[in-house]
Amino acid sequence: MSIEMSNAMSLEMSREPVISARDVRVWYGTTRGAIRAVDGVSFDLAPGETLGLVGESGCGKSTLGRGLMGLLPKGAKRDGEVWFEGKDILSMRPKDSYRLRGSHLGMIFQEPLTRLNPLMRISDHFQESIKQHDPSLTKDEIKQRALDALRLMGIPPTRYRSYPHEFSGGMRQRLMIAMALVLKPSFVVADEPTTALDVLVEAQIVQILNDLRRNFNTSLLLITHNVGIVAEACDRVAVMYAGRIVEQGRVADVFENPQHPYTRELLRSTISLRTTGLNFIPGAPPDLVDPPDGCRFHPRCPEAMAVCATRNPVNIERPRGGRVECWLVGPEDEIPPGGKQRLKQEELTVADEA
Amino acid sequence: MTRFASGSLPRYILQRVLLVLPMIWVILTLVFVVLRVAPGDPVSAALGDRLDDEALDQRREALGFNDPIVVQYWDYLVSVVRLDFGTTFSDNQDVLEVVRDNGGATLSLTLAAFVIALLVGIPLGLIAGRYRDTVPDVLIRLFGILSYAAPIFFVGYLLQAYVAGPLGLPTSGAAGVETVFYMERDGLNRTHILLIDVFLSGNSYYIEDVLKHLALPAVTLGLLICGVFIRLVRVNILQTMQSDYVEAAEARGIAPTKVTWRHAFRNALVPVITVIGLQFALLLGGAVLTETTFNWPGLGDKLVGYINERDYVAVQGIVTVFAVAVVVISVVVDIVNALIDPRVRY
Amino acid sequence: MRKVLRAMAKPFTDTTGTARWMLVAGIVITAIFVICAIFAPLLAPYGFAQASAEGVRFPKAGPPSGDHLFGTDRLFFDVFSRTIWGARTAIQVVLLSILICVVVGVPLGLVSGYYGGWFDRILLLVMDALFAFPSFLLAIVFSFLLTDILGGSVLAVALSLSAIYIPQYYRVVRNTTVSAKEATYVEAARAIGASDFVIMRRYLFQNVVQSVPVIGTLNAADAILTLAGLGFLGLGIQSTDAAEWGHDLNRALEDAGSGVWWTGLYPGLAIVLLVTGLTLVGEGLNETINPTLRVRRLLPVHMPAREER
Amino acid sequence: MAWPSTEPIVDIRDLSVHYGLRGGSLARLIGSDAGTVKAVDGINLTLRRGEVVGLVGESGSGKSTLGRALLGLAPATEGSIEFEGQDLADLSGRRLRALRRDIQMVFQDPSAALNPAMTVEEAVGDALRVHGMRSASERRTKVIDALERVGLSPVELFLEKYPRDLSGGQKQRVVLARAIITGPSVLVADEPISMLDMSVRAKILQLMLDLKQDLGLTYVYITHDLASAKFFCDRIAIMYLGRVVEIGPTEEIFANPRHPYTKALLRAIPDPDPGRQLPRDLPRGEVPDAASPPFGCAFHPRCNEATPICGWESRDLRALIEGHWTRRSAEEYAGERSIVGDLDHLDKPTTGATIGSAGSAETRVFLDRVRAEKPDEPIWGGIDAINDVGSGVRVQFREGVDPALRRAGEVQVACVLYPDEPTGVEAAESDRDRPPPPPEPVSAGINRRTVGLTVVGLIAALLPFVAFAGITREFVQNGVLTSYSRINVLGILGGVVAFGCGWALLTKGGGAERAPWWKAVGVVVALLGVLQFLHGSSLLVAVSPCQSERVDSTWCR
Repeated sequence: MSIEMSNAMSLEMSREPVISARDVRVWYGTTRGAIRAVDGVSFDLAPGETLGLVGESGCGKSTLGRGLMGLLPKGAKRDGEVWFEGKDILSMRPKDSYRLRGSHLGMIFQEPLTRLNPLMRISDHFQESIKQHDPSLTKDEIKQRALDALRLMGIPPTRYRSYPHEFSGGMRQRLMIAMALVLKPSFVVADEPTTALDVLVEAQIVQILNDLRRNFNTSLLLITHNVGIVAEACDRVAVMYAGRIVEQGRVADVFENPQHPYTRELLRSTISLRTTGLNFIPGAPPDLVDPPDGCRFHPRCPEAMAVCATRNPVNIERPRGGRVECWLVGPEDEIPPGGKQRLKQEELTVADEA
Repeated sequence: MTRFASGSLPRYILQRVLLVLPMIWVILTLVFVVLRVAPGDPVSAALGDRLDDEALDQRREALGFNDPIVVQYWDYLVSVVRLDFGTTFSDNQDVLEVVRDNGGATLSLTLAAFVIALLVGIPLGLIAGRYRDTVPDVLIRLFGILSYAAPIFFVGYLLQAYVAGPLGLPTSGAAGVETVFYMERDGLNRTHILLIDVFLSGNSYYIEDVLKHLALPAVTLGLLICGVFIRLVRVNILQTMQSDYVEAAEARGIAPTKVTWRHAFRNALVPVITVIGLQFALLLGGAVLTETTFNWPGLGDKLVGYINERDYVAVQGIVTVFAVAVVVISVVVDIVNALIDPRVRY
Repeated sequence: MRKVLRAMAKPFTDTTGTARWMLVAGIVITAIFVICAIFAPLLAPYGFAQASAEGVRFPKAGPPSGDHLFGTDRLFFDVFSRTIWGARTAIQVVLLSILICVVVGVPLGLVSGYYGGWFDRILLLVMDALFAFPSFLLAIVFSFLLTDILGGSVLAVALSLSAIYIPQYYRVVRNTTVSAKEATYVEAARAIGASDFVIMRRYLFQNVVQSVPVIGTLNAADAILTLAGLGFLGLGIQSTDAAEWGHDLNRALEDAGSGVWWTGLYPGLAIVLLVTGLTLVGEGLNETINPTLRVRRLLPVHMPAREER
Repeated sequence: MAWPSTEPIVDIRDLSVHYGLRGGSLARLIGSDAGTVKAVDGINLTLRRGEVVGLVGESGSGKSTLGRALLGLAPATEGSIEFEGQDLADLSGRRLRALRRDIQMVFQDPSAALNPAMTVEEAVGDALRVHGMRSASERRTKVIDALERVGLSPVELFLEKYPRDLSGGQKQRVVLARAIITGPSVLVADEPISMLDMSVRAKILQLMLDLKQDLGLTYVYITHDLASAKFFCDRIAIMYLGRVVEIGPTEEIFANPRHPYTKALLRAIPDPDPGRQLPRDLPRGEVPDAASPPFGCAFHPRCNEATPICGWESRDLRALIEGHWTRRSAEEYAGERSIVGDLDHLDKPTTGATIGSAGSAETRVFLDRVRAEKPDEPIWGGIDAINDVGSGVRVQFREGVDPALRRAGEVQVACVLYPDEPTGVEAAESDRDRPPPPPEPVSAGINRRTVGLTVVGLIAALLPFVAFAGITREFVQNGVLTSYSRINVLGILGGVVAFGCGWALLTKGGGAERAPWWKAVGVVVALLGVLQFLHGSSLLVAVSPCQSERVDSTWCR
C-alpha cells in the first residue's frame, strides 16, 4: 500500500487502531498516599494519526505517556489494557514489553540535552540503538540508516561524529526525533517536545512532527500544554483533566464546538492573537491523592449540576464524533431526579490557583 | 550554538600544563612561608644543643638564613628550579639523594596500594550502586566505612599480629637483608626503585622476597583508599542511574545490561577519575603512617625521622618534592579526564 | 520549638531504607562516645596517667582482670581508663578544630564566592594548593611547627587539624555561593535594593551552610584519624598530658610480638568505632539532604478494583 | 484619562551592555577575556509614564539584559539610562539601591525568585527592611496591605508559609507583592507568566493590569510570546541579538509587520484556530552565537527576504553546503565531500572563504551544482567573485550593510528593505537615531592577544638565558657538559611556554585577518622556544648519575 493511500485511509479512521488503551490507570506512591495520576483512560490511535494530549500541568498527561512506555518510577502501579499489534502490553512479561521499546514504541522527550549521553558521539547513539534491534546489520548499513534519518531531520552528515554538546537546542531535538524514528516504530510518544525551545525553532519542530505521517507513517501521541500546537500538528485531540480524558475528538470539532465545560474554559483562558479579554478558570486542579467525588471538575465548573458532585459522568459519544464525559451532554436517562439543579459551590478565592 | 567554542584538546592540554607553573609557585611559596618564615630560626632548633653560638652563626650565614627574607625566597625558588634542595643538617646528606633513594620505595608502595584499591574498590562500588539498598549494598558499604575508619597503623598492627605469622609474610622493611646486600653488591640497583630493579635483575628469589615484603604494607594502605573508592563509585552510580539519558536509553529499548554498562557505569567513572588525583594525595599521606608501621624505607619514614631531628632543610626538601608530585599528578588526571570527557575540553 | 524539633526530625521522617538506619546507628555510636567524653571522670575508674591506686602499684602490662577490665600497659596505666579519657581528648580536639574551620572557612568562602575577582582567584589558588596537598603530611608539618611554638597541647593539634580542613569548608561554601548567587532570588534581592552585606547574610548564608553539617561530620571522622595518626608518630599530644589513642597504639606496637594484645586492641577499636559512627552520620545525612541520593518514603499503592457502573 | 502620557519617565540612550566570556582555566586565572558578548548593543528607548512597552524576542535577544539594565543590575558598557532625569550611571551604589524603590522587577520563575528560607512575610517585608523600615509591626501592616492587593487573601493563611508550600501562581503573586510594596513607578516584568500554567496566566496578567490601574505603574513587559504582548502592550520593540529591529505601536506592528523577523515570529505563533494552516516558510536555523554575531544584519542567515548586501560570509557558505548535503544521497555526499574537504575552518567568520581540496575546477563544478539546486538563495547575489587558489577556490563576498533603525510609517525598522523615510511625525526622535555603525572592522592585524602572546613568548624564551647567564658562561669555560648535574627546569619550561606562544601566534595571531608577518614572529618565538627547550634538556641528557658531584660552589650554596 502506498504511503499516500495509507495516509488518506488513516484520516478515514476505518483501519484497525495501532494502539488501543482501555481503562488505563497509573498511580504513584508518595509520602501522603497514592496519587491517581491516570485514573481510567481509554483512547485509540489509527496508523499515521497524531493525537494531541492537552491539559494543565499535573493532570497526568506525562504520566500517561510514560505509563504506555513502561517508564515509571519505583512504587508506581498501572493496570487496564493497552492493545498493541494484537497483544496487551500491560499484561506482557516485562522482558517482552522491553523488547517492544525503541523498535515498536518510541519516545521523544522534553529536554533533549540531558537525554543524550554526553560521553557518546551521535554515531555511537545510533549504532547502539540500531544494533540492539537489528543485530544483523553491518556497520555501513547502520551508518546508512542513521544518516538517512538525520538527513530527513535536516542535520548534515558532517555532524554524524559530533558529541551532543556540540549541537544547539533545536538540533538536539531533531536528533532525538531522528533517533526515535530511525527504528521506524509504529507508535511514538512525544512528551512536550518543544517546551524548552525558542519560538521559531518550536515552529520548525512542530512542522517536522507534522510531516512524520508522510515520512514514516508513524502514529504519534503528542503531549503538550499548548493548545495552539495541537491545532497545528494533530488530527485528534484528547483533553485531560485530573487523571481522566474528559473529551476527545477531531481537533476542528473539539476546538470549534467544545462539549465539556473544561475544554471550553481551557480554550477561552488561552491567550492567543485573537484574545480581546482575559478569561480564566477559577480555582486549582484537585489534589489527586484525594480527588473530589463525581465529576472531578465540578468544584470549578461554572455549569455544575447537583448530579455532578455525586456521580461519575458517563463516557458517551459526542454529537459529532469523538467521546466526552459530562452530565451536561448526557445521558439524560441516567441523571437522577433533581440532578439537573444548579450545584451550590463553595466560594473560590482568587488566590486558590495552580 | 557555540559549536566550536574556544578550544580543542591540544589547546586544553597546553593550558592545563601552563597552569602547573602558577600552581607550583603557589605551593612553593606556601612551603616557604610555613617552613622558613614562620618558625624563626631553624638552625638553633636543629643544632642548638650541639654547637656553640659562633658555629651556629656560621651555619646560618652559610645557609643564607641571615639574608633578608626576600632574598631567601628568591634563592629558594631558584634552587628548586635547579632541583637543588641542599644538604640535611642532621646527617649531612644531599636531600635530592635522599629523595632518590627513598622516593622509589614510596612510589612502589603507593602504586601497589593504588592498584589494590582500584581492583577491589571499583567493582564493589559498582555492585553496591547498582543494587542499592540490598544486602550486598549494605555489606559493601559497611566494609567500605570500616576499611576507611580503621587507622592504618591499627590495621597494620592487626595484620602484623594475626596475619603475618600464619602466612609467613615479613612485617618489616622493603626486602630481606640478603636481597638488599646482593643487589647493591652486584650493581643491580639501576633505577633505585627496588621493585623495578628486582624485575630487571630477573632473579625470581629477589622478586619473591620483594613482593612478599610489599604484600602487607600495600594491602594496609590499599584498604584505606578502597573505602573511599567504594563510596565514590557508589554515589556516582546512583546519580547516573537516575539520569535522563539512562531513561532515554531504556526508552530506546537498549538491553538493561548494556544500559548499565555503557551509560551508567562508564559515565559514573568519569568524575571518579577526577577525584582519584586527590586520592593520590591521601595515599601519599597514608604512606607516611604505613611506612612507619612497617619500617618501610620510604620518604615518609624519612620525613618523620627528620621531623624528630628538627631538620628543617630536609623537611623542606621532602615536602617540596611531595608538593610538586601532587601538582603533577593533578595535571595528569585532568588531561586524562579531558581525553575521556569531551565536554571538559571546551 | 515544635518547629525546630520537627525540622531536626526531618531527616528521619523523610527517608527510608538504609539511610535511616545508618543515621540512627551513627548517632547512637557517636552519642556513646560523647557521653564517655563528657563524663570521663565519672566513668573511668582511674585517671589517664595514674599508675597506682591507694598506694598499690598497677601491674606492668597486666592482662585484663576484674580490677583492670582492659588490662594495663607498660607504663602501668589502666587501658580501660585511658580508652575512655581518650574519647574526651578526641572530641575536644575535633570540636575545637571544626569550630575554627567553620568560623574561618565559611565567611571566607562566602565573601570569596560572592565577590569573585582577584581576591577570589588568589584565595582559590592557595586553598586548592592546600587542598591538593596530602592532608596528613600537612598536618604533620603544621603540628611539627605548632608544637614548637605552643607545645603538645590540644590547641596546637586542633589548629593544625583546622589548617588542613579549612580548604574543604572554603571550597564547598565558595562553590555553593558561586552557584547560589546566580539564583534568581539573589537577583531579586538586589532588585529590591538590598546591599551586598544583606544579600550575603539574609539570602545566601542560610542556603549555603546547608552542606556544612555533612562536611562537618565527615571531616570530624577524618580528623579523629589524623589526630590518631599524629599521636602514633609521636607528634601530637604526649601521653602524660592527655590520653590519646594513637599514641597508645604506637606504644602497643612493640607489645604485639610478645602476646600483649590488650594494649593495642582497645584504643584501636575505639578509633574504628568512633570514626565509623561519625561516617555513618555523615553519609546518612548526605543521603537525606542531597536530593539526588534521597529515597523518599513512599506509601504503597493499592489499586482498588474498579467500581462497576 | 491622562495616561499613557507623553511625559518620558525612563530614557535609554545608545545603551550597550557587553559581557566578557569566560575562557579556559588559564585565561580565568589571568582574568583575560575570551571574547565579548554584546548582550545589548546600542539601544534607544523612551518609556512614557503609564504605558506598557513590550520587549519581544527569542533567547539571546538581550531583552532580559535590557530589563535588568533598567534597574542597574546589568552595568551599562556604554550609553545612559535616565530615570526622571537622573542618569543611573552617575549614581553611587547606595543611591542606586535607593532608586530601586522606584523601579522594581518581576521574574520569570516565581519558584526561583523567592528565597526558599524566607516566609512570605519575611520575603515581602524585606523590601521595606532594606530600605530602612526597622519596625516589624509597621512592616507587617504594609505587607498585609500588599498581599491583599495582589489577591492573597485571607492574608493570615499566607504570611507564615514558605515558598515551597505555595502554587506557582501564588508565588508569582508574592513576587508581585514584594515588587509593589515600595511604591515603585516602573515595573520591569521579565516573562512573568511564561512559567505558569495556561489557566493561571490570564489571572496574573489581569492582576498586573489591575495593579497598573490602581498604582499608576509603567510596565516594561519582556516576553517571547507575541500573543500576550499583543493583548498587554501599548508599544512593542522586537529584539534580535542585542538590537531592536522593529519598534512601534502594537496595532501597527501586528497589522503591518515590516521586518522579516517580525513577520516570521507572527507566522510561527501556534494558534488554537483550527482553520489555520501550518506555516511553510519558517526561518531556518537558530539564534546564532552572540559571541560572534553574523556580519551585516544579524538576522540575514535566517531571513527569507535577504538581499545581496545583507552581510554574507563564510559561515553562511557552510550552512548552505551542509544544507545541500542533507538533500544528497550518501554516495553523492561522499563524492562531494572529498572535493570540498573539511568545512570547519569556515566557522571563523570572514568575507573571503577558501574551500576545496581536490582542485579549483572541481570545486567550481561543485558550487555550480549547489547553485543549480537552489538558484534563488540570496547568498549567490552576495558573492563578488570566485577566484582560484591552490587546490580550491576563494569565495569573495560583498561587504554587508548593518542596517540602523529607520522610520517606516508609524514604526521604526532596522532592515535594508526599508531605507530612510526622513519626514516622520517624530522627527526629533529619529534625529537621535544611531548613525549606521561602521562595518565590522577588518582587523588592523594587531590585537591585544597577539601582542600579549609575543611579549610572553619572548620573555619565556629569553628569561632562562638571562637568569642563568652565569651558568651558561661557566658551562662554556669548563667546556664539559657532564660537570652539571642539575637540570635546567626553567629552561625547559620556558621553552615549552615560548613554543606554545609561538604556535598560537602562528595559528591564531594577528586577529581576524592574519598578517603574514605575525606568522614570522610566531615562527621566531617558537624556534626560540625549541632552542631554549633543547638547551634546558641537553643538560638533562648529560646528567649521569655517577658524576653527580657538585663542581661549582658559586651557584650551589
